[in-house]
Amino acid sequence: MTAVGRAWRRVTLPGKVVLVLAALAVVASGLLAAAAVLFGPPIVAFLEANLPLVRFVVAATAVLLVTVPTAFLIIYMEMKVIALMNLRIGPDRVGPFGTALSVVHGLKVLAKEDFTPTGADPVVFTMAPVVVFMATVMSLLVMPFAPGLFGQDFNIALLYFFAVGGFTVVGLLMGGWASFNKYSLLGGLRSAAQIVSYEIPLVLSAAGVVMLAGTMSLNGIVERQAGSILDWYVWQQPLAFLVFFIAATAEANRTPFDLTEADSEIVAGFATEYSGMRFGFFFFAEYVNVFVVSALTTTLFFGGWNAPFDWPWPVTLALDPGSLGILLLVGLAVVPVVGTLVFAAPFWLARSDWPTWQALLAGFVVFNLVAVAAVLGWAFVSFDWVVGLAWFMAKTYLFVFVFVWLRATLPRVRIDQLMDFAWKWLMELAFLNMFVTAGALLVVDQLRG
Amino acid sequence: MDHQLRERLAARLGDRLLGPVRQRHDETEIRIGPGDVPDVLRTLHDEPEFRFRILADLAGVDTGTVMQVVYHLWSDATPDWLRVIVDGLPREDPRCPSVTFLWKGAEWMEREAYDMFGIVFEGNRDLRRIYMPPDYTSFPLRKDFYLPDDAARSPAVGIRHLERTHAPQEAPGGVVRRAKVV
Amino acid sequence: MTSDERRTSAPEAPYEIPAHPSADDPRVVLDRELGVFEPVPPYPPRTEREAEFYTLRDGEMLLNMGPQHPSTHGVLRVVLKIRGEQVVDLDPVLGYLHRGVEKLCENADYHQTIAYLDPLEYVSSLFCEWPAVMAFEKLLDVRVPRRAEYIRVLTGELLRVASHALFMGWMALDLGGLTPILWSFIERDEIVEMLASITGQRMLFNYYRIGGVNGDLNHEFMSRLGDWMSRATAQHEANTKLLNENEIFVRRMRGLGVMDRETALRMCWTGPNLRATGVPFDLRRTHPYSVYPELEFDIPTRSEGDCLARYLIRLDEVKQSLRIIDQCLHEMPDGPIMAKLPRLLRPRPGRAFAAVEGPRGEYGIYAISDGTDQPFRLRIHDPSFIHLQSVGLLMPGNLIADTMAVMASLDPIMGGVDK
Amino acid sequence: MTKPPGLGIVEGLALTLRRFFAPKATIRYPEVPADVPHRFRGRLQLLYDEYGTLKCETCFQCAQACPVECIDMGGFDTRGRYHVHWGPPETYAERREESALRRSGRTVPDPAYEHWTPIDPAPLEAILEAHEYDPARLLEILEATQAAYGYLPVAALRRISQATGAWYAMIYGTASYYRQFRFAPPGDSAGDAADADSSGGAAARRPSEDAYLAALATALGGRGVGQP
Repeated sequence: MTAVGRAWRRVTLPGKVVLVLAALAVVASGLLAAAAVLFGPPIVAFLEANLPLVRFVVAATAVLLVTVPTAFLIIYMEMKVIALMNLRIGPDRVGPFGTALSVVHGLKVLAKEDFTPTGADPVVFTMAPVVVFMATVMSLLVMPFAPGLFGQDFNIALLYFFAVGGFTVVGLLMGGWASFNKYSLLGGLRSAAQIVSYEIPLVLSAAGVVMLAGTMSLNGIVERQAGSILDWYVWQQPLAFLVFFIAATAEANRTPFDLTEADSEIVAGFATEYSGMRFGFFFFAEYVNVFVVSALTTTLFFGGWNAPFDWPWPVTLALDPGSLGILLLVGLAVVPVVGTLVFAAPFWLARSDWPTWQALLAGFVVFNLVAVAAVLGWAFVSFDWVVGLAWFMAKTYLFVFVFVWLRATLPRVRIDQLMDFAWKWLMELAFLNMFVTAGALLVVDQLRG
Repeated sequence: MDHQLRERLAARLGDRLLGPVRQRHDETEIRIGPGDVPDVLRTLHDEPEFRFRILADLAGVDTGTVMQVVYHLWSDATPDWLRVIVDGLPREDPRCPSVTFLWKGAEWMEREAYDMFGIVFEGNRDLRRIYMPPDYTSFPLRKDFYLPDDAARSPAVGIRHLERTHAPQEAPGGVVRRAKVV
Repeated sequence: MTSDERRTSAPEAPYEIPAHPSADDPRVVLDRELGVFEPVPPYPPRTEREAEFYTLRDGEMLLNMGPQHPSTHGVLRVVLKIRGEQVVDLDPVLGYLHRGVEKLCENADYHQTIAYLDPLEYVSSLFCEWPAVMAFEKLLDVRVPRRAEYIRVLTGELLRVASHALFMGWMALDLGGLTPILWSFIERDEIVEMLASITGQRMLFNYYRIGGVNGDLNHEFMSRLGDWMSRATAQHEANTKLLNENEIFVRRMRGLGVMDRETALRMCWTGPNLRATGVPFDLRRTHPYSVYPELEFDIPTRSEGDCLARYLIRLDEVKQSLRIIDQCLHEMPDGPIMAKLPRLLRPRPGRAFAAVEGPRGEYGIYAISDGTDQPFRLRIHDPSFIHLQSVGLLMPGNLIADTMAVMASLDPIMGGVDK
Repeated sequence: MTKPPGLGIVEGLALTLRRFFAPKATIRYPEVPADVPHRFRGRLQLLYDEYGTLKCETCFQCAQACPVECIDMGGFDTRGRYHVHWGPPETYAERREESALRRSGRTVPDPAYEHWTPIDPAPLEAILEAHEYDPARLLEILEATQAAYGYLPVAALRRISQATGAWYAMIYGTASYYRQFRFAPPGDSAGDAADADSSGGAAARRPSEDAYLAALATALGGRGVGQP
């Protein structure tokens, strides 16, 4: 037995795994480097030739990756906000202020048993959550998060959005039917009736905005709203906004229209028989849907990534890190040490009972916070997409908060009242809005000649 | 105690009463036979001098010798509770007419009395067991159903005595508690 | 081998449980191909009503709601016969919480009985003790000291407020509102903590005794009560404002499950549910007990008889209860809290019936004594049982979602329903 | 006076938004102790006397009074001979392991049943019949039983408890109170109440212990514990 063999035997199982993976990574990166050297120019040429494809792949991956933290954030927000409105504290144990609780929930869902009930149609049963999740994620693809930050810009983006969003109902119906459970079936049928009914006022209310903007590209709609807060379409289309928001609530299956999973009536609706990650997909899709609907409301009526007042951007700071040359490297090495010492000094002086290392630690933490804030601030004033993203997210999460707030306040409507409301009120209002908008546009055109 | 009620009851129901009208505290008690139940209760419910519109309770009773059905009625014409005891139902085959034609709400109370005592209410449209499972065979509130309430009394420790002793014929004869009440 | 020999000589063969109960048990109907549980009973129908209910016409299906369902208020199973979303008929199946309290009470002495009666009505357990001690006092010819009566009224009305507060929350929860239930529990928790400072328990108080109450009022209770009284009205109104005028709530409740006066009497309804149909029947006035004749309060009634009326009338009752509590505090006499009674109670043979007005209706106890220290028969009359029966009458023609609303508006407690 | 539609909803939203910022009612339990009322009696504990010994005398009073039969207690009697038990052993036993055996379809060994030696029930039944199963005549029944069997077998006590309805612990208490009763056959010196403490060795063992020792002896190849 050689020394290497003895050492290998002492390593624990996770250690062995890590060692093997590390070796593989080294080998793989070497191979990649070799490949880049050997076939680099043709690959680059191929990618350059198919730039839209590359962009699509990257965008799709990014959107898929972004959904998970979004869902976690909204789940946490829902738990915390509803708890606070209930006069409770809510999650406060896992992570700071309980922020990691939704992540832990996600891990729990992953670890749970994933079973298919007897009598269920296994293929459809398995496909249903995927369809729902994919429909939700695909509709994110056309969302303009910030200037230049979007997956794809179609000229029919709004149409694409509604078309893909309509897929959700197929997934819910599949889940309700394949579960082989009466509650699930009722939930699936309810969702079919509800979503199909509310699609119509949803689309009709967006039609007014499309008429005003003259385009169905979401980017175009946002760009038309540039300027100040008064240029947002919500002032020109208040009725449409109201109808759109109510219909969107129903579309996202949120209280007071959460009939498809009314827990006090039909247990959990279409999700009754689901467990484990299949349920997790439904759950993720629901919360991503909330985000999507809020984002669309922001885009159509609240100016998307436009700031509410005339933001003086881009502000170009005359700061080019590259011009520093070798000093940049020196600065990178020196600044953290100096910063830590500078920020540790007040702690060290003011808190004489602290040991020195503790003061240094506090100084290090403070320095990091300051550095991150400084970098973010610099990015905020230097890149317009960061500003846009910040405004967009702020507006969107405001609407997410409103959804959660509604859920904490309102009871659920009944299925017949839901249908009455869609067909007898929202439809009429949406049509009215459309005709009034069309008439107003005609009049304005006439006046302008 | 509403003495006037006693006189009115005695005058109106007369020979249908088994024994005198009794009164204690705020309760007036009459006893009738099972055959007179529909008539007497309809009289008490409908006639303007009684107006017993509210059925406060319906209970079965096993005295150890006979079965009884006890109604408690309330009326705005008297400050007393009226207790109507249907006396003398045989323990082997207790049968009593239902009062669901007057109080539909008595249906479940009669089901309960049937479930617990085996009293058959003729005319109740839905006389099923209500608490016990449908394949249950005995009547738990009867006095010959004894309660396996302690380990020492259990027939064999380690065996599910609850399922073995519930049949009334299996209970030893000595433990039937007979009422000293009349 | 007789059964008695078997008990003393040798153990029996162990109880055999089939290996796969779901497949082999004749009580479970299995569709062999699909493995489906059907709520249809496997035995031939026992009554005409059952036969009628379990016969499905075209387009109808049975939906088994419970015993594990989020909004059946405990372990109640309701078999719904539905056509689409519409409920055609329903059949409540009870007994999942049946504990045989009446039989247990026959084997306990008079004091122990009270502890058995507590968990029947776990939301307002004092109202199950109260008729029992009243009935036993009648059997024993005991006069309860006036201070004890006032304490009973005070604690009882406090618990009525707590129970109605919780009702509000449940009502909202069954309609899908998440928040009111927690606000209600906060309100209830204050009252329950208050009661715990004199009774020693938070839920099953076991406080009333035959001939009085267990403990006297103490400083802790009075300070908590004063603190709560100073903001009870405002807090209650703030809590109810969330739903009372909410359009969604009102539109769902109005005109739903309408019960008329005559039918309510025939269904043996009592309490707030009966008063919501317009009958001012309140045992505190119609058959006065305790010190209620000396207290001033109104009997609120409503004439609509629908779920909204049943909801609102409970809110009105809370205000009256607060009035009564106020009067009790002002007129509380000094004196003993227990009558002089022997330790071992052996009432003369006799029968007694006592009923009180609880938050859900009339709680009655019918006790028969045979001269021993245990009641010969103890009959418990629980309003939840009576009211739940009417769901079958109110529901047909409404939607599945309304089942919850109607059931919640009747406010049944399954512990009381199943005894 | 009707309000415009939607105002109720808006009022509700305003209320929840106000409560969003209101102080919260939750008690962070492990960090903040709950405010328990002074009279709270939801705590069960056994008391110790000033010498630190348990005050519980295994009198079964609490177990008898417990309405939900949650108190399960057992111990040896004051002379250390018999294991006295109170509680629903069948329930607990089932929770432990027997139900698992039953579910797997195997026979369930019943050690609880081996606690006493079987007796011939006929004379006892005659005695019980003669005394009309009346628990009030317990003393007479016990005397007659002792006369019939020579001592009070546990099986007989159990049968008496079962037939008369008197609690086993009560019967045991009665029998152990009077000096004339004995719990072991007359030849067995351990059963004699007068010199119970002086006796020892193999004779004091219970029958089940004997069986155990015999089995052990067989297993050890003929040389058992405590046997020369």
